[in-house]
Amino acid sequence: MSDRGIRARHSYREATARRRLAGLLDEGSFRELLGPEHRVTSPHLAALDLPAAFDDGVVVGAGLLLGEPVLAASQEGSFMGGGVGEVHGAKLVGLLERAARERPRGVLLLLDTGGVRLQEANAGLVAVSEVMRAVLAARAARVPVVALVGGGFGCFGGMGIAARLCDAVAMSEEGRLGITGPDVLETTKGVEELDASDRALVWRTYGGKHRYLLGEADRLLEDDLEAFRTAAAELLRVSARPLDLEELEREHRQLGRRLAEFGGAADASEVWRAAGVERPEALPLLEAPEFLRAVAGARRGGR
Amino acid sequence: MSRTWDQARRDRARRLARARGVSPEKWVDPQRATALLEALLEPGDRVCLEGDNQKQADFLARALSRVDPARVRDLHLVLSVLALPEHVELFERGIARRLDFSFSGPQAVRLAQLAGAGRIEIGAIHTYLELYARYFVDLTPRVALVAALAADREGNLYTGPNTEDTPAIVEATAFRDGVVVAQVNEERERLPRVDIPGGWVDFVVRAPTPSTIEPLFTRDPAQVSEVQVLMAMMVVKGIYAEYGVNRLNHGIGFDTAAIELLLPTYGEELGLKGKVCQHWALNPHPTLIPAIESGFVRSVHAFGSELGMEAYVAARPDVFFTGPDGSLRSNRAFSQTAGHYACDLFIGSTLQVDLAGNSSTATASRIAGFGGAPNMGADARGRRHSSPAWLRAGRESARPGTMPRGRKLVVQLLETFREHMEPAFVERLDAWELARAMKMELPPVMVYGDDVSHIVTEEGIANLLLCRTAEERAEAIRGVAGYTPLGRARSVRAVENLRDQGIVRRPEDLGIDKRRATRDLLAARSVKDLVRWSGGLYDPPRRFRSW
Amino acid sequence: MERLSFDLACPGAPAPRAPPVVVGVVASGNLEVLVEPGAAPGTCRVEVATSARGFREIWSAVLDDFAGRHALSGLAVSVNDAGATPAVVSLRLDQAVEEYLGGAR
Amino acid sequence: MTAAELLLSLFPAGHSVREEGSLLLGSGASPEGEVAVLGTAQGLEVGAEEALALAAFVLDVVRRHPARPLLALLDSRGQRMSLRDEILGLNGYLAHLATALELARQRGHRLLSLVYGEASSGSALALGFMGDEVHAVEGARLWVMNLPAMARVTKIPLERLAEVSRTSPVLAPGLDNYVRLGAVESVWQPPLAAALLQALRREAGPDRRSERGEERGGRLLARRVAEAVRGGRGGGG
Repeated sequence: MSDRGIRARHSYREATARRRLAGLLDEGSFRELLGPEHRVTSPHLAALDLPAAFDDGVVVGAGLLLGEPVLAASQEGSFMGGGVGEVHGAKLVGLLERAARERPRGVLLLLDTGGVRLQEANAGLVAVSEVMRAVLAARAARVPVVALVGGGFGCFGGMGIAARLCDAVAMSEEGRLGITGPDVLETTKGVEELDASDRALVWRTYGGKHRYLLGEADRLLEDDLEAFRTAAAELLRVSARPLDLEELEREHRQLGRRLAEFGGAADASEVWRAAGVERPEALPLLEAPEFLRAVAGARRGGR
Repeated sequence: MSRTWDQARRDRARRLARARGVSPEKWVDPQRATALLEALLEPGDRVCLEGDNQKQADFLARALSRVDPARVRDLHLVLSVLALPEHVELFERGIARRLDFSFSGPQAVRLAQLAGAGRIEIGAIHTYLELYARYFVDLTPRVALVAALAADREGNLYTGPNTEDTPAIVEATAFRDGVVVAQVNEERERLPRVDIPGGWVDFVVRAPTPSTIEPLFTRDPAQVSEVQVLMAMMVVKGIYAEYGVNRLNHGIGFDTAAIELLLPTYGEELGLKGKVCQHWALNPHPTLIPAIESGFVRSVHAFGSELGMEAYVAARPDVFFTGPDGSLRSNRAFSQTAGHYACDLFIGSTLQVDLAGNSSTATASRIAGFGGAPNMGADARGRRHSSPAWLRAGRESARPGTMPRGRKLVVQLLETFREHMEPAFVERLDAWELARAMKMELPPVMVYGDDVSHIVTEEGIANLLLCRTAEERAEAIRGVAGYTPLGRARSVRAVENLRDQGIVRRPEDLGIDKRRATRDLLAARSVKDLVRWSGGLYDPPRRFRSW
Repeated sequence: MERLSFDLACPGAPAPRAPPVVVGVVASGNLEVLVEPGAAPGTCRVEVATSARGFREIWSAVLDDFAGRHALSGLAVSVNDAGATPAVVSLRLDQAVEEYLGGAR
Repeated sequence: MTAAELLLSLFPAGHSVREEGSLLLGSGASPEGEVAVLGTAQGLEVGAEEALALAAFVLDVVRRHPARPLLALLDSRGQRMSLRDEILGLNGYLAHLATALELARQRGHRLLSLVYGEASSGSALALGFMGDEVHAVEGARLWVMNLPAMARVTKIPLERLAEVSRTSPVLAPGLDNYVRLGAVESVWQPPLAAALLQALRREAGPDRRSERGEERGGRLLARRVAEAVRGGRGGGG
């Protein structure tokens, strides 16, 4: 392995929400909307005497991607686990509504979130619902929406649904996507259901590779900002997922096949085996390019 | 008057005769292990139950904890690391009463409770080398219970990469007519190498489960902070480059891991390859892989091994000490000796430092012990050979009119505040309070102030070698103590004065741009990166994987 | 939460005007720092909201040194702190001001 | 209220809704014509199979009955929490259900939701809250987490959470809170058939929940913040 390769990489996972945007968009092109100087912070966190963030944990704005205008939002996973509260959610909704009105080349959602922010529970749930509706409304207005999942907190809860409402999802192997996250699953159903400290099991289940193989993610990337940038631009270019009956019926058949084929799997590796991967136990060890070659014939769906 | 000169040998023969009643063969039925120990042991015996930093004779510990206390009691336990719950149980059940040891790690709290309740008599807390030394002087075991990876029919032992304490223990026991019992994971027809000859071993028992080994030296690069990167930059540029440090030992904290991860990037940029950090007394730290791969490191001798590093070590025999099969041969006694006498520098993190530079990791309500750090972190007064780093340190600390000599570099790394805003610089070490509460003769100091050459914090480096008076030394320490109460009580003028003399050096004095202190400077930022650097040879334990 | 405010005396010409800059994140042991134009010339106004109570003196000392390192005249600095150590606080303050001044060029 | 009682009250003129495995599927007769009915009963936790069955129903209505209104009836404790459902990508199945409902909306189907039991997390988001209007009956229980559990997870003292909940609708479970937040448009009183008829006769519009939340004092910032971002006001450019 060349040492240069390791050194030159700028980790997407490690970057802050702002750094991710700066690395993703054309240099210096990002213009933030309702930026931190406006101090639109969460009144609900203040009521509980908890620290606020000037941007409530999400950066939204406009910029260029390979010269084309895009809108983008980036969640800060390390602030309240990227949880969606009233203000945080409203910023996402406003951005998506702006997209439906302005018709940019597309919208990028850099998701890094556990879902609803528990400290604003009910408001968070409604906000996530509004985000979901807004994603669909933007798509209905023919503005492609692309979700990027590669942050340290993954993408869980209702935002795990929201990610899959987008036209496309790009993930790194380190990214995680699901609805009931490992900690919640362990707490609710017990450690016998899932041991959240078993990192290999957690990533086998929620991680980018499994999602890619299922067709839940459209691209599987290295944990590298530049890789995300390239993938985002490409996914905006390839045709959007049409919001029509034909497309939905196609997806419906695919989801039905998935249930029939893999419904009995007790572990993601059984899915890989059933899908025809030759050495499923080796998959977690492979670097992204090798992995893509290894599963090329076994992958179900996705674009 | 006639006198018998072989009482110990006769005693040994009697014990073996009793034991043969339980197991006529050298290979003992695992289910008879406790019976064997009951036959071998007598009340008050001094027993070494091998408990190393990593390797544990856990099956024999369990067997010993099940003996009948009416038959076997009041043992004097000698071992370097008291880590297992069974170790503590021996005292709770009255099987053992007295203890001489080095380090207690995970059992530090229970140990303090037992000592407080008078259930345990602590002889002394040693450094590793002191304890091994006493095995050959006045703490020779009557019976040693040791652990190895495999044995053959004759009882030759193969320890695998974690040889650690075994040679020191068996040598002391076997040659003073003691009895040696070994637990092994498996029997093999042919061993890859013989670490302990079968003639020194009396009984061998196959443990039903492999002996436990903990990955104590694996530091996930993902946890290294920016502040640690900054401190590591200061160490590389302000100490390693300045003194030309070529033989060294590192502690096991994240701050020293940061230094290891900076060598291929920042070190390379400073042109240090081939000039510093070529020879190490160090366990096979995974975070050293990038420095090895980029050609910084020429040799590493290890105290013990590290889980997951087996294939990597085997593939780098020019760097590591290995047997013909490629497996690491470690040896804690020799590596400690190497660290003490053959290294020019020791650097490690600590929790508390006082104004005299004394440092301690002791906290009230825990008896953690010393391990090996004090052997590394002490000037080797008996050293006579010279090296450029040793000579320069000696020159810096020389007083007019004294005989010129060299000096070891002993560097303590710490951030000025610990978690929860606990100041790391204190008027009085917690060690004093621990000594009072536990009725110890001395406060447990890890590294004494007069052995320390440099203190490094995020604020800068204090070079204590250059200080001429106790006051100057205290002011230099205040000069890097940041915003702690001791730091804020500094005389700004005096500290500026020390800066002019190069006694206190800030990052800017060293030409270090603090903005570069980001994690991007680390050669590896995740365990996965380490696997990449190793070309897939490093096989990290599960808890460090996300794949 | 404890709210602290400081008016640092900052002699010298006012710092150039530039777009506001925020650096760092509000996560355990970390903080965010917002730098923007706003204070009267000759001073730098610092507002701190911190989850660690009882460290006013340390904040004051950290900020005095900060003012000694940079020309802050006319700037407003706002901090949301989640229990960062002074080392991290100083690092973020420096990064924020340097980024702000970089944006002014 | 059981599903059977509810259906009787909503469709006095008769309905063909079957309850199978706690899924409700069928249609009911109203003065405005047939209404397609889908939903959950007995607190059903919606897993991959159920989400797919509900989506199949929606797509079938879209295909065969253009513009027929859809009424979602919700009594569900949320999504099914299991390793197996996560392995299968339950979030994707729920997203598919939500997208199918959006397709229906885009093609002119009226979407109404009625919470008659519980509503929480995944199934609330993918089914109930997808309606043009979300209504509830008295006694409906909408929630994210009860306060004792929230206190454990967030490490905030229970007393403090209870104290804040006296004035804020944000934390504690309860229908009233969701009405104040704008998530529930109204609470239907019997006769439910009349309330349904009124709702069917209203025009569908955009998502107005944040406006409702503002009017009702439950969410004072959501509408304003979204508008500021949408309109570009306060931009840093």
